[in-house]
Amino acid sequence: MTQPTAAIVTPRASAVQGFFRELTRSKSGFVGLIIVLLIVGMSAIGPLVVDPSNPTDVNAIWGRPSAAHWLGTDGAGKDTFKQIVLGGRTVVFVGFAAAAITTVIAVVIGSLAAYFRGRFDAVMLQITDVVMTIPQIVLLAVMGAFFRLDSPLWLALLIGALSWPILMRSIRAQVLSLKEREFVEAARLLDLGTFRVVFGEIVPNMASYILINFIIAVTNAIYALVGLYLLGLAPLAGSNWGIMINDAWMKGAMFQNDALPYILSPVAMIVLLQLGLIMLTRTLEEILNPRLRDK
Amino acid sequence: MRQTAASDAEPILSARDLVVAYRTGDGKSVEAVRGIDFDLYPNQSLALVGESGCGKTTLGLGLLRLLPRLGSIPRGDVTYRYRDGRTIDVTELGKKDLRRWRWREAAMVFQGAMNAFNPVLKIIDHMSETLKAHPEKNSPKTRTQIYDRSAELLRSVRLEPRQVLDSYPHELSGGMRQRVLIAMSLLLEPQLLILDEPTTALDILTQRAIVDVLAELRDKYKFAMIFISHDLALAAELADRVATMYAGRIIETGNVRDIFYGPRHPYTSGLINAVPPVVGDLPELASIPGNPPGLNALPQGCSFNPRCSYVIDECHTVEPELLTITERPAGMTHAAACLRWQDVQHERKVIARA
Amino acid sequence: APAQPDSPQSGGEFHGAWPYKQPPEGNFNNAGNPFGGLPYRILSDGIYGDLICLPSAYYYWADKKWEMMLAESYKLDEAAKTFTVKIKSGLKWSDGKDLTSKDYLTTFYCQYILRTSLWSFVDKIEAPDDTTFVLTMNSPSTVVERYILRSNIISTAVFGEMADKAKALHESGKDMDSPDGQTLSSDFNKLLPKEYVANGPYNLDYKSISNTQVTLVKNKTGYAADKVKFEKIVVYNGETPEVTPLVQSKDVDFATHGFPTASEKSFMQEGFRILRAPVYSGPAILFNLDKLEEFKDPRARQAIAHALDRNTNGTVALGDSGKGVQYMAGFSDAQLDDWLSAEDKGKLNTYDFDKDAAAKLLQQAGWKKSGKSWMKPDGKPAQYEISFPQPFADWSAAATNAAEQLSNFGIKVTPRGVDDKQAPVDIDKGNFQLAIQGWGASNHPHPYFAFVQDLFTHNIPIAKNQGGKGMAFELKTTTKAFGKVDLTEIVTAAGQGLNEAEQKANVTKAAIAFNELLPMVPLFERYGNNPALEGKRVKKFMADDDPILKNAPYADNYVIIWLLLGKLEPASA
Amino acid sequence: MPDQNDSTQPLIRLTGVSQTFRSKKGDIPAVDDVSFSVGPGEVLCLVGESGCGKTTSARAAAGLTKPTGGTVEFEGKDIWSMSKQEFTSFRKSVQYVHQDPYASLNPIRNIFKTVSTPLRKHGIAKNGRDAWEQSARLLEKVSLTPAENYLSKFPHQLSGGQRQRVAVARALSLNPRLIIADESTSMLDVSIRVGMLNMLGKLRDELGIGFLFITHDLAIAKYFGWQGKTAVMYLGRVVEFGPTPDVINHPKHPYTRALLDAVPEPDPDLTQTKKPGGGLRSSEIPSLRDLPSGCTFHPRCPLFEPGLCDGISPQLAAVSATREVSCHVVARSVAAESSSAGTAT
Amino acid sequence: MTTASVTAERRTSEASFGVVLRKVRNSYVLRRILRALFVIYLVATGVFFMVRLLPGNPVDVYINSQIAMYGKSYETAAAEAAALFSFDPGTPMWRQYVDYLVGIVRGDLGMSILSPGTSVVQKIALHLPWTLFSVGLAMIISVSIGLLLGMVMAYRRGGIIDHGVSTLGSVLHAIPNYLFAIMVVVIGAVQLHLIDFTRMRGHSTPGVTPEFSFRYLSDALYHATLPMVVYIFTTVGTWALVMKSSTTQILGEDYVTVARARGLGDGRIRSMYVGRNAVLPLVAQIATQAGFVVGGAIFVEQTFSYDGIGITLFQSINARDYPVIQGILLVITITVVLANLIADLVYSVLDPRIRTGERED
Ligand SMILES: Nc1ncnc2c1ncn2[C@@H]1O[C@H](COP(=O)(O)OP(=O)(O)OP(=O)(O)O)[C@@H](O)[C@H]1O
Ligand SMILES: Nc1ncnc2c1ncn2[C@@H]1O[C@H](COP(=O)(O)OP(=O)(O)OP(=O)(O)O)[C@@H](O)[C@H]1O
Ligand SMILES: [Mg+2]
Ligand SMILES: [Mg+2]
Ligand code: NI
Repeated sequence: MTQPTAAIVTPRASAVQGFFRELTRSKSGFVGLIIVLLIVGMSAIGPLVVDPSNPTDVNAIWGRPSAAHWLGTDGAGKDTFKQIVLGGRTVVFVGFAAAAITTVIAVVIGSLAAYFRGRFDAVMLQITDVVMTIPQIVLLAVMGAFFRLDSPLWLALLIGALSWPILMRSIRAQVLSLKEREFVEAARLLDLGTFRVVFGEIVPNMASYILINFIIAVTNAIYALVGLYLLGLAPLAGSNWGIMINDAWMKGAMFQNDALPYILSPVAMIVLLQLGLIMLTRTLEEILNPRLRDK
Repeated sequence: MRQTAASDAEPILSARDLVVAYRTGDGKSVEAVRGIDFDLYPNQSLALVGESGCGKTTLGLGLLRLLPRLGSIPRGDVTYRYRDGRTIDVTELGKKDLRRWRWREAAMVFQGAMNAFNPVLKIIDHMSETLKAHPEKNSPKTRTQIYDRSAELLRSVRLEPRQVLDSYPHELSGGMRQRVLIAMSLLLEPQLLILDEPTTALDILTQRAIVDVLAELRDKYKFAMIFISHDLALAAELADRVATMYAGRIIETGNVRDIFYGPRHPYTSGLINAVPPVVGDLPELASIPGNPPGLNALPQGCSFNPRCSYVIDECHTVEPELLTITERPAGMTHAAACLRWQDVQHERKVIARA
Repeated sequence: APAQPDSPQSGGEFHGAWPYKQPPEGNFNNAGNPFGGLPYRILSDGIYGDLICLPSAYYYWADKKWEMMLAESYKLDEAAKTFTVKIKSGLKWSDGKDLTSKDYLTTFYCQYILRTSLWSFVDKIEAPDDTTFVLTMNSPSTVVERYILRSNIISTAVFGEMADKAKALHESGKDMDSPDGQTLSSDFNKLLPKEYVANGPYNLDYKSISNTQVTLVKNKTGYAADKVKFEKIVVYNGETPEVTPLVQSKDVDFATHGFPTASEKSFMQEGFRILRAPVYSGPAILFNLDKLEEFKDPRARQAIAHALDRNTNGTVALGDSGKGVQYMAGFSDAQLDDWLSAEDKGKLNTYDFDKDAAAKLLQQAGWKKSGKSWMKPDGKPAQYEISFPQPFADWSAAATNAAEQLSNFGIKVTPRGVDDKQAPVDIDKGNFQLAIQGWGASNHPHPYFAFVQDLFTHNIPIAKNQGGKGMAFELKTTTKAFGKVDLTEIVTAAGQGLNEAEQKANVTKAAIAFNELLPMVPLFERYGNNPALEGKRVKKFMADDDPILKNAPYADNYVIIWLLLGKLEPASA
Repeated sequence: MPDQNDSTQPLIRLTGVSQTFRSKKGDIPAVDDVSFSVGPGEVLCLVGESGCGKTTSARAAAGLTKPTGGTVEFEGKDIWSMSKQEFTSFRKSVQYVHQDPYASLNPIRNIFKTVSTPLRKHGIAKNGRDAWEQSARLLEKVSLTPAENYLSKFPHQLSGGQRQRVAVARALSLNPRLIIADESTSMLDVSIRVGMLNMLGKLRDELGIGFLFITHDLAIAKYFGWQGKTAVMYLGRVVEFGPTPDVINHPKHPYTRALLDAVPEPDPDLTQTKKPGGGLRSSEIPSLRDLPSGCTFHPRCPLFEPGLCDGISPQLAAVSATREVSCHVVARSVAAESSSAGTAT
Repeated sequence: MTTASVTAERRTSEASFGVVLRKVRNSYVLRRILRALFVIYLVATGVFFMVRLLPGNPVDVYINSQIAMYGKSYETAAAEAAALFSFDPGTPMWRQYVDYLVGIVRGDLGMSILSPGTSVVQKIALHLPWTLFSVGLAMIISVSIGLLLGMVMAYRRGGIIDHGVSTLGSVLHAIPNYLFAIMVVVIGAVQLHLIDFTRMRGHSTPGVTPEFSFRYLSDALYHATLPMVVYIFTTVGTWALVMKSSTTQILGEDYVTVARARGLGDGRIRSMYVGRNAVLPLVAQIATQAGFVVGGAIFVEQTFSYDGIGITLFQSINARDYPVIQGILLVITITVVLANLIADLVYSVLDPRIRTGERED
C-alpha cells in the first residue's frame, strides 16, 4: 500500500487553484465574467468615485451624444452617461438580491416539498399556488399604499417573495424524480442528514438549470422593479437605470431619435449584464457538470 | 466444443492497431485501449476477459463508435463485412450509414443495463421503436406482430412478456433489465453482438438459459459475438475463443482450451486460479498479488511486471508483442504477450464434482 | 392579409384622436355634457361629441364673446332673475324630429338627475314656446350663462321620459338623495340608447366603430352640415402612448393629448405645427401645514416661491408648453388683464427667481442657514419629501426639478412618486409633507373655478370628504393687504351675482390675498401642445396669434369651432 | 426461523416481510412472507432467481422501503417505530451497497467527495487532509490503487468494476455493523473479487460485521458465506435455508438442486456436460401477477406430484436442526425418515 | 316498506357515503381538485379584500382623473361621478363579500361600475378571446421554437448556433416587451415604413364583422401579428436557454447512448429520449406560463391598441372598477390553478417514476 506522498496536493489548495483554472475554462465564459464584473464593479464603485452633481440644463434638453455628453442628455438636460454610471447600484442590487431570494426560496421549498412529500408538500403546494395566483399589481398597489416601498432591500424582498412559485414547481418536479435515484438513496443510507442529501446530492444535479433560472430571474427582477416604477408603485427618488427607463417611457423618449440614447443605454446595460451572465454560465456549467468538461 | 466456421470464410470484423483514448483534462489524455488487433469470423464467439478497468467496455464502445464525448479513436481501423461481402471501415462510417449499421449489423448489450432504458417509455415501446428504426421487408410492422416478436424473444431470455412488456424500466429488477436488453439486442438478428457483462445480475439458471439461447441463435443466424465477462466459467461455456486483456492490451488470445488448460500468460493463469469452485470444501483462494496499475502511470515494459512472479529484467524494458504459440486459422491462434510464456506453468486445483 | 375596410369615400377627411371604449362598454348616453354624464360615452366626453350634439353657443375666451350655434340669442334679465335662450328655428334632429325648446327642457332636467352645478342656481325652467327657453334663478350668478349656453342639447325622443320623471321629482320638491331620486338615478344609468340622435353636422358611422377608430359621417339635416367642409371625421382611439406613433406617421391631423417634449420635438421634425393654447392650469407645490409648522408663516412659503426658477421648471416639464407662472394670482396670467386693473396688477408680487430674497424671507421667518443647508426655526435641518402623481410625466418632471432646485438652495427635498390614484387621497388625508397638485381650472373661463381648485379642493372644505384636512390652510386668516379675510366668502362672492364689477372686486381681492399668502406655490401654467398637420388632409390651421388660441382646448376647442364654422378646409378641396 | 445464537441479539431480523407493488395491471407480490436474521459477524447469503425479490427484501432490511407487511427489527427494535435518534444510529450501522454502480454514484461528485462526505459529516475525518488520507485508504482497501488517481475522478470516468468498488468503499466509510451487499462483486474480475471477499471476510472476523450478501453466484456464496447461512429465494419466498456448506453441498429443495446442477465451471470440457436448464421440467418463470396455485415452483419442479404440489402452498419448515425447506415432497420424505427413525429408537 | 328494508337501505346509503368519502380521501385526483378549489377560494377572497384596500374608490378616482386629465373643475367632475350611482360604497363589507361569493358560485360576477349596463362576464367575454388568441398562439409558437432551439443549442454545445442563439436569446430576454413593442412601431412603422401600423393596430379591421370565415380569421391573425411577434421574440430566448440546460443534463444519460447504439433515428432520439425527458422539468413552467396567458401583457396590448384582457385589467384597476378587477383576477386565478392542476396530473403521466399514489400524511 502506498503512503500518501508529497505528490498529493491537499484538496483545499487544489480547489483554489482549480477554481481559477476553471474560470478560464471557456473563452466566452471568461468574457462573460469580465463583463459581469465590470458592470457590477461600476455600479458598486461608480457612485463613490464619480462626482454626483449632474445639473439641469434647459438648453440641452434631449441632446444628442457629443463630446461633452457621451450619451447625450435627458429631458432635463442632464448627462446620460453620468446617470448610467451612478444609477446601477440599486438596480443591480435589487436584481441580484431578488433573484437570489427567488431562487433560494424556490429551491429550498421546491426540493424539500418533493423530498418529504406528504403533508408538507401539500401545504407548500397550496401556498405556492396562492402566491403564484395572487394578483401582483393589486397586491403591490395595496402594499404601496400602506408601506413606503423605497428601500432597495424591501423592493428586492418583495419582488423575490412574489416570483418564486414558478421555479419552485419545476424544481419540485425534478426533485421528485431525482430523489428516486439510487445515489440519493445511498446518501440517505450514509445518514448524511436531510440537508446534505437534498442540497448536497440532489440539488447540485440541477445546478445548471437553477443557474439559468437565476440569471433569468435577475433580469426579470430588474424589470419587475422598472414595472413598479412604471405603475407608480415604487417611489421615484434619485436616478437609477430603472427610473431612467421609466422616465424615458413616460416622456416618450423612444419616439424621438435624439432621445433614444437615454432609454437605450440603461436597457443596454441590463442587456449586457444578462449577456455577461449567460456567457458566464458556459464556465459554470462545466464546473457544475463534470461530464461537459472537455479540456 | 463447437465447430468453428470454415477457415476460408472472411472475418466479419477486424480491428487493426486500434487505440481508444480519453481526454482527462489539462490537455492530457490516456489511452485506455492500445494496439488491439483481432479478426472475428462468422459464427464465432470471442470472450473478452481481464482485469476490471482494463478497457473491455471501452473497446466494445470503440468498436461501435459509441464512446462518450471525451473518448476518441486516435488510431486504428475497424473493418466490418456485410453479409453481401461489402466491407466498410467503421471508423470512417458516415452518420446515416452508422445509424443503419448499428443494431441492424452490430448490437451491444451494455454494462449497467439499469440506465439503458428511457425511463418514460415502456418496454414494448423500446422494442417497437427499435424495430421501426430499421424497417425491412419482412420485419414485424403491426402492433401485434411487434408484440409477438418481442414476446418471443423475452420468453427466450426467460421473461414473462405480459408482465415485462407493459412495465416501465424502473419496475423491473436489475436482472430483468439486463435480460430485456439482451432480448432487444437480438431483435434485428445482427451479425455482430457485443455483450458487456450481460449476466452480472443473473442467476445461474437464467444465465444458462441465455447461454443456450445465444448458442442456438448463433447456430441459426451465424452471427459473431464478443462476450465480455468476469465469469470465466461462463466464458468457458460460451466462447470459442478467449482474449485476455490487461491494462488496455490484449495479452493472450487463443481458443477456450488453450486458455483454460494451457494459459501462457501469468496473468491469465492467475485469473483462472482465482475462480472459486462451487463444489467441495472451502478452498484457499488467492488473488493475484499487487494492484492493477493506473492508466496514466503504466510500468515500463510489460505492464504486468510488478505483479508477475516470472518477472525478469527484460520485462522492465520491453513491452512484449503477442507471440504466437500455436498457429491456427480463423483467429484461433494461441498467442501470448509474455517473454517467458514457455515457462508459465498452469495447474488448476479444481476439485471436480464427485 | 387584412380585410379591407369599407373603401374610403372621396371628400375631405379629418383625422383626430380621442380615447373611447367600444360598445357595449362604451355607450351612447350623452346627457349632461359637458358638465356631467356617464363615463365611456363614446366621444361625447370630449371635443368631438360637440360635432354630434351641439351646444347653444361657443365662447371665445379672448374676446369674451359667444359664437351662437343652436341658439339664436340669449338674454339675462337681472330683475326677473331669468336667463332666456332664443333657439334657432328650423333645426332638426337626425331622427327627423324638430329641435325645440322641449329638448332644452329635456337637456336640463337630465342635468338635474346628473346633479350638475347649474341646478344649485335654478328655481325653475320653462319653455314658453317652441323656440324659447327660460331659466329662473334662485340666486343669480354669471356662471349660469356658461352652464346653459355651453351645455350640449340632447333629444327628447331619447331622454324625454327621464326628463319628465326628473321634472316630476323636482316639482314635488324632492331632491336626488331621496329614495325616488336614487331610483331615478339608477334608471338613468340603465338608459343606454342604441345610437346618438344628432343635431350637429356629424353622426357616428356606427358600423365603423372598432377598438382602434371610429368614423363620423355627415348628418345632412344637422345644424352647420352645410358649412362643414369635411365629409368624414376619423377619430383614432387611444391615450398618449397609443396615439403618438399615429401622429408620427401623419395619420392624425390634430390631437389634444398631452404629449411629452420628446414626442413634440419629433412631431416638429415630421413637419407638424404645434398649437399652444393655454390650459389655464398647471402644477403647484402644496404644503401640509398640519405637519409642517414652519410653513404656517407665509414668509416661508414666499421664500420657496423666490427660490424656484419657475421657467426652468416649466421648460423641463413641458418644453415650450410649460410657462412659468408670473403673477401668482391663483389663476392664469392670460386672464389677469380681464379681471384685474393695471393698478391692482401692479400690487402683485411676481416672486422673481431670487435666492437672496428667499434667504432673507426665511431668515425673517426664523430659519437659519448652516453651511449649505437651511435649519428650521426649531433648529433641525430642513428636509422634506415632495410627493407627486408619478404617471403624469409633466408633473413628475416638475416635482423632480423643484426638488433639485430646492435642494441646491439648501432645503433638502426628495421627490417621491406615488400612484396617481393614491396621490389625491394621500393629500386629502394629510399623508404628505410637500406635494404636487394642480392649480387653476381649465374648462371654465371664470377665475372662481380656479380659486375653488386652489383653495378648496385639497383643503379643508373638500378634503373633509376624505376625512382629512388636505393642506390644512385656514381660509379665515389675516393679510397685510386687507387685514382679516375670509377667503371662503370672497371666493364664493366672486362667483356669485350678476354684477361683473362686484365680481371683479372679489376676484381682485382673492388674487391679491392669494398672491400674498401663497397657500400653494404655482409652478407653471400648462399650454396645450397640440400637433396640427397642415397640407396633408387639412389645408391650414389657425395662425399662432389667432385669438381663438386663447380658448381652453378641452372647453371650447378652437379646431372644433373652426370645423363648425367651415373655416377648416380640406387640403385638396 | 429459530435463532441459532440466543446469547446475542441479531443485528437485523425480518419477520414475515412482504412487499406488494401496486401497478395499473394489478398488484405484484414481489416479496411474500420472508423472514431471516443476521447477527454480528454472521453472513447470510441470499441467492435465487433474477427478479425473485432479493433486492426488494434487502431494501426492506435496509429500511429503504417500508414493507407492506411484516416487521423489520434492528437489534430487537422495529425500525419503523424507532425514535429519530435510534433510526439514525440504525442508518449508520447498516450500510447498503446498491446492485447497480452506474446509478448509485452521484455523477457530479468526484470520488473523493463521494467517499469523504460521510467521513466529514460523521466526524470520522477531522479535516480535509485527514479525509483525503482516509478516503485514499478506503480506496486502497478495495484495490483502487494508486488511490490518488481515482480520488479526483468522476464516476463517468470509471469502469463498471471500479465504480462498484467505490460503492463498497463508501459503504465501509462509516464502519458499519451490518453490510447489505447487493451483487457487489458482480463486475469485478475474479482476482480482485477474491481479494475483496478476503478483505470483507477479514472485516467480518475482526470487527464482527454482519453481512447480508446477495449474489447469484453460488461459488461466491460458498466462498464468502462458508461460516454463515444461505437462503434460497424463489418468486418472493424463501424456499430453502440453512448453513451454507450444507445448502451448497447437499441441496434439498429441487430448485436449489437445479441451481447447483447448472453451475458452470471454468473448464470447457466439463461445462459441455452440464444439463441444460438444470434438469427442470420447464424454464418458464411464472408471472408474479399470476402465480401458480400451491407451490409456486410446481410447474417447473422435477419432483412435481399432481394433487400434492398444486394444491396448497408449502410452508418453510425445519427438516433438520439447521435446515428449513419449503417443499411438500421433501417434507414428506423427512417426515417418513424421522418416523422411521422414531420407530428405530 | 318494512322497517327492515328501511334500515337496510339506510345502511347501504351510509355505506355508499362512506365509500365516497374514502374514495375522496384515497383518490389523488379528487384530493388535488379539492385543493385547487380551496386555492381559488382563498385567492378570490384575498382579491376581494385587497381590491377594497386599494387607495381611493371608484367615485373619488373618477373625479380625480377627470380633474387631472381634462382640468375639469372638482364640481363638474363630482357631478359626473354622481352618475356612477350603481356603486354604493356604503354597503357593509361582509354583505358585499357574501354577495360576491354567492355570485361566483352562480357564475354571476356582477356589473361593471364604469360601463353602465355591462356585466363583468360580458366584459371578460369581450376582451379575453383576443388575448387568448394572440398570446396563446404566440406562446405555443414561442415554446415550440424555444424548446427546439434549446435542444439544438445543447446538441451543438459551443457551436455557432449555441453562441448565436444564447446571445440573441439573452439580449431579447433582457429587452422589456413594451419597449420592444414600441421599437417595432417606431422603427418598423414610423421610420422604415415596413409595416402599416395604422391598419395593423387593434384586433380587427373596422367594419369586419365577427364570423367564422377565412376572411375574418386571417384578419384576426393579421392584427395579432404584432403582439405575437413581440411576445415570441421576448420569450423565446428564455425557453431556449432553460431548455438548453435541461437538455445538456439529459444528453449525458446512458439511455441516450444506448438509443444511439440501437440505431434509432436522430429525430426519434431527439424527441422521445432527449426532448421528452428534458421537457419534464419544464412542464411545470410551461403550464404555469400558459395559465398566465389569460393575464395578457398590459403595455404591449396598450401599444398595439390590442384590446385584450391585460389592458382591460389595468384600466379597471386604474379606475377601481371593483367587480371587473375581481372578475378578471378570478378568471386568471382559475386558469393558473387549473394549469397547475393539469401540469401535476400530466407530469405524473409523463414521468412514470413518480409515484402519485403516495400517501400524503
Ligand atoms: N417499483 C416497482 N414496481 C413494480 N414492480 C417492481 C418494482 N420494483 C421491483 N418490482 C418487481 O418486483 C420483483 C422483484 O424485484 P427485485 O428487484 O427484488 O428482484 P431481484 O431478486 O433483486 O432480482 P435481480 O437479481 O434481477 O436484481 C420483480 O418482478 C420486479 O419486476
Ligand atoms: N470517460 C473516461 N475518461 C477517462 N478515463 C476513463 C473514462 N472511461 C473509462 N476510463 C478509464 O478507462 C479504463 C477502462 O475502462 P473500461 O470501462 O473500458 O473498463 P472495463 O474493462 O470495462 O472494466 P470493468 O470490467 O470494470 O467494467 C478504466 O481505467 C477507466 O478508469
Ligand atoms: Mg466494463
Ligand atoms: Mg436485484
Ligand atoms: Ni385614412
